[in-house]
Parts: sequence; structure tokens; C-alpha cells
Amino acid sequence: MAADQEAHPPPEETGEGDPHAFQVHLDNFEGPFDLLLALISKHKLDITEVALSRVTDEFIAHIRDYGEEWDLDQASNFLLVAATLLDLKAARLLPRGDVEDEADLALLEARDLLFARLLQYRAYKEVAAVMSERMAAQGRRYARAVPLEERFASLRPEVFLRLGPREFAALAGRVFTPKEPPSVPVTHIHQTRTSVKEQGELVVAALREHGTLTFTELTEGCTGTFEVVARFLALLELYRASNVGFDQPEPLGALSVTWTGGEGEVRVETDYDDAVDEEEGR
Amino acid sequence: MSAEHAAGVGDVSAPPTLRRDLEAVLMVVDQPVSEYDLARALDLPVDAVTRTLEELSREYTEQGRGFDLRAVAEGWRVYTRPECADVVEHFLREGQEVRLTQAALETMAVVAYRQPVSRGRVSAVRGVNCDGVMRTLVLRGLIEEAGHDSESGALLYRTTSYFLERLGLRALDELPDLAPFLPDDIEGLDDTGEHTQ
Amino acid sequence: MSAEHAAGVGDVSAPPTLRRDLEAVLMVVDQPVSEYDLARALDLPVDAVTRTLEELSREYTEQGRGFDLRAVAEGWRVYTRPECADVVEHFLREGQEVRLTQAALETMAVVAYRQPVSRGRVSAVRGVNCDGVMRTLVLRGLIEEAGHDSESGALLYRTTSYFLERLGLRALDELPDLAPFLPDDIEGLDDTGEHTQ
Repeated sequence: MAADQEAHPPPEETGEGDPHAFQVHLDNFEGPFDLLLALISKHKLDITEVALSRVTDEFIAHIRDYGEEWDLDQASNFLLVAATLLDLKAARLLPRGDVEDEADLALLEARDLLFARLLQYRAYKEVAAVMSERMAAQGRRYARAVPLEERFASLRPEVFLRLGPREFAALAGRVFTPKEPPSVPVTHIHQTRTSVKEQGELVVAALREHGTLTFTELTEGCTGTFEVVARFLALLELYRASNVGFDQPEPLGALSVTWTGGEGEVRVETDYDDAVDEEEGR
Repeated sequence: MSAEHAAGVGDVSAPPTLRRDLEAVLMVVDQPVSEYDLARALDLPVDAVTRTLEELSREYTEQGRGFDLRAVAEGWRVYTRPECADVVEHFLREGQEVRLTQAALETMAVVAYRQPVSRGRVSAVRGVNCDGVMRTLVLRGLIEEAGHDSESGALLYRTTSYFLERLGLRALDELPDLAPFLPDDIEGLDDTGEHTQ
Repeated sequence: MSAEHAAGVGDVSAPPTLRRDLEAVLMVVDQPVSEYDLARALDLPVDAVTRTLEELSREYTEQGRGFDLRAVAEGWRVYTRPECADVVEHFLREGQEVRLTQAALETMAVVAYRQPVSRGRVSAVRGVNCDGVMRTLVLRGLIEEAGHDSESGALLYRTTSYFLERLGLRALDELPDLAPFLPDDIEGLDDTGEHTQ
């Protein structure tokens, strides 16, 4: 039993991160919440805003490491969490004192929701550990289940099959039918891979041509959330470098973006780019 | 000696042979048997049966016996003591129970505390698709189908009595309380982790 | 009390846990066990084991327990005490029909259509360990051992005449053909339920 435990080590317990163990079990994470919890415990952090900002990069890096091995369900769940984390990180790129508009509030809500789900997941994970201990302890007890003594054999309680021969055969058919997991082609996901740099260049070109565009117009040609997020991040970078100006007359209204940069070459550099470039080059 | 014992334990209606008869019946069952079924077969009041079962269980422990009488899931059953597991495993030819994966344990935990619950809801809590794991848990007899949700029509699942037996519990309300594992401030969460307000 | 007992019974080399370990093993083995096998498993002298077994048997009688430890041809086994036979018979006769779980039904289906078949192969088809379920089906008299596989030496199982009776069939060849219940494209199935191509 001890050997079994070594062969299938459970992901780390919260609060007891062992960096070496973490490296070994990198591929064992089941779902984004599992990974986030492990990243947080690796840094011995509580689930706080600080924790999220510090683990975001590692989370994204982990997603990259998976390469093509994702199934659609897993990938979309991870992307959902990744998008939320990126949003939160993006919010921190905004100049200080600009945290009270609706978009920021929405981000705060997204953060709270992520926290809440993470906390809930952690609770179930911990109670699962309690169940595991109980099952292990109970598994050490063996129930008496022995054949009836001959004198009682004829008195055996009848077994109630609830099935006729045809139903029984139908059941057998179901059992013998191979269980191929439903598969959805995931190749199209990879076509949407992009980089902030690449999307930034498109944004710069479009703004230079038109001067002012709404965010909706800027993201019209996007083929997925991935590209929208990349263009949004690119805009934040351009804003930080004073190459664009934003105007949003009313909360939740259209966001218009105006080119304020010069004619010279503008490169959109972000800390996500290195990562994505590496991947593109692979 | 047994007669003295039984007289001291049971009420006036419990015959001195009750203790002995219960032990004999427990020797031939191959699944947990309820106090109710035992009382009916012996034609005795349930509370006399229950008291005697509890007394026997205590006695086995006090005498340091290698077996134990335990109330689990749907009734009482004789088990070996955990301390003797090594030598018992040597004699039971069946392979050891395969340990559940972490994913299966977590999924089972969500079903246990949220039952009856749909696969979609379990997946939402864990943040990952749980369909395959749920099927494994059904095959293992730990969870089972429990009808359809009246609103969404989604197939619902609940834990089985085998689940209780494997955990050594009598009933679902003996499951450890989830509250200590949850922080105080997320009581407004509904099943999907969203705030209800 | 148990420690005193063991010390008084065994020789100097018998550990105080011997009594407890023997009780545990005897409570769950599904056939009589010889002193020799017990001694080998516990790594103790045969005579220490034999003395302890005899002492336990005497003790159960003295305490008026409902069970009894007796040596038969092949070894030692726990039996119900003859005085309790009426109660046990009554309990068994009045007992309700046993409903099989889904896991048990599926396991039985694999045995029925693949017999003679080993536990390993049944587990492979169902995708989960079936050892415990197979044991239950044997106890229920629905399947039985059917010799060893000539190549692998694995123990094989087949269905019993009781199985046929419960299903309302006279012979195995009355089992409905499986083909209409299988998808068209899995004719190349091997025994493990996997595509051979």
C-alpha cells in the first residue's frame, strides 16, 4: 500500500510546498484549480491577490508546456482561468488612480469569483483527503464473507436478477461495447495561437491607417478570445508607452482608441511575448 | 457466563440466548445486516437487539479479539481488525483494492456533499470535465444514478451504501462537516461557486 | 485479558498478537486453513499455532459464543454453533431476496459470455478491478471456479446452473446471441473488448 502511494503521489497539500516534488508531479494536475492551488502552495502563499499575481506567469507557462496534449474540455477550462488571470494582470498594468471605472470593477468581480471557486475547490480537495484516509483505514478491515456451511447451503437467500434473458444480453452488449471517449477534434485550437506582438502590429497598422477606432472595430477580425485578449494586452502596452489614447464617454460604452504615436517604428514588447515567441519557433 | 452477560445487558424480554444467536447469524451473512432484520428474524424488540450488538462489539474490543463487530452503511457486519491486516491479506487471494486516484477521490467528495448532483455541476466545482471519472465511480459501485433533475432534466448521481461501507460510516450525516474546510466569507456560494446574491 | 491468555497458552516464542492474528484470519478465509499454512504465514512454530487454536476453540465454547472453531479434514474453520442452527435457518429462510448491484450484473454478463474466463480478463473488459465482485458472485452461487488456464495457469470461472435457473434458462445455449446488441463495427473485438486492428 505504501508502494502504491509512492507510485501515485497526491498533489501537494496546501501550505506544504516542496519545490522538488512539484517538478516531478507537474503532469498530474487535474484541472486549472488544481494547478493554481499547487502553484500557490509552492510559494507557501495564502490565496490572496498577491498569490494570484505571482502564480499567473507560472500558470501560463504550464499551459504552454502541455503543447498538443490537451483535450478540448481541459484546454477550455484552463483558458478560462488563464484569461481571468491575464485580465487581473492587465489591470495592474493600468496607470495608478484609474481603478474605478466599470471595466476594473468587472475585473474585481472576476477575481472574487475565481477566489471563491478556488476556495470551494480547496475545501473539497481537503475533505477528499479525509475520505482517502478513512477508506485506507477501512480497507485494512476485511469483512467476513464466507460460503455457507453445507447444512445451510440450500437455504441461501435467492438472488433477484430483475432481468430476463434478453435484458441480460442487452446489458452484456453494453459492457462489451468499447468505451471510446467522445473525441472532438482540437486541431482548430492551435490555429488561433498568436502573440501579443503579432496582434500589436495589426493594431498599430490599423490605427495608423484610421487614426481612431473603437475597440469593437479593432477586434472585428479576431478569430477567437485568444486574439481579442492579445489585442487588448497590446493596447495596454501601447497606452503605457503613450502611443495611443483611450476615450470612453460612459461606463460600458464604446471604447475608442486614438493613435498618438509618431511615424517611427513602434514595437509592442510585453513579458508574454518571449514565451509566445518561443512557442511559435518550436 | 454468557447467560449472565445477556441478562445484564438486554431488557427483561431478551432471552439469555440472544447474544449467542446474534453471533451465529452474523457468521453466515455476507453483507451488512440491519438491527431491524435481525430483530424480525429472532422475533425480538429492535432495541434489545441493538443493545446486545453494541455490547458484543464492545466486548470484542475489550478482549482484544482479532475481529470486530461494526455498524456500517445498512447494518452490522463482522470485520477483521486493521492491526491484523498484513496477515489477513496473506490469506485472502483477491488482489488488494486498487486505490482511487486523486481525481476520483475529489469527484466522490463533491458527489457526497452535493448529492443528488449532475455531472455538469460536479465538473463546474472541480473546474475540469468529470464524466470519465464519474463513470469509473459508478462501475466501482461507489456512486449511482438517482433520477433526473426536475428542471434541467440532467441525470443526477448520489453515493451508494457501498460508499458508506468503504468509508466505515453508518449514514451520510456522519460525513465530516465541510464547513471547517471553507472560509467564513464564502457562505453565499451556490453549487457552481457563484455568489447567490 | 488477551495478553494474559496468550502468555498462558503459547510457548515462550509465541507473540501476544498470535491469538488476535489467528482469529482475524479464521474469520475471513473462505475455506478451512491448516495449522501448517497458518504457522508458515505467521512465521511461527506449528505447535504454538496448534496450541493457540485449541485454546481459542475451548474459549469460544466456555464463553458460550454463537460460533465455534473446529478442525475438519483440511484444517480449521469457524462454524456456527449447532445449538443456534434453528435461528440461523430461520434467518436464512426469512431473508429477503438479494438484489445484485449494477457492478455485479455487468461482471456476471462478462463471465456468462466469455466463460471460462479469468478474473484478470473480466477486469480488463470492464476496465475496473473485479476481484471483490467476483468473490461475491461465487458466494451467491452464480459463478464457480472452472479449473486453470492451460497457458497462464490463471484460475478460470464459469456460470452455475443456479445462474441459469435465476435467468429462467435451461442451458447455456439458450443465452441470447450477443450480436444484435453490439454495434455493427466491432466484429473485430478480442476478449478484452478492444479492437484487434
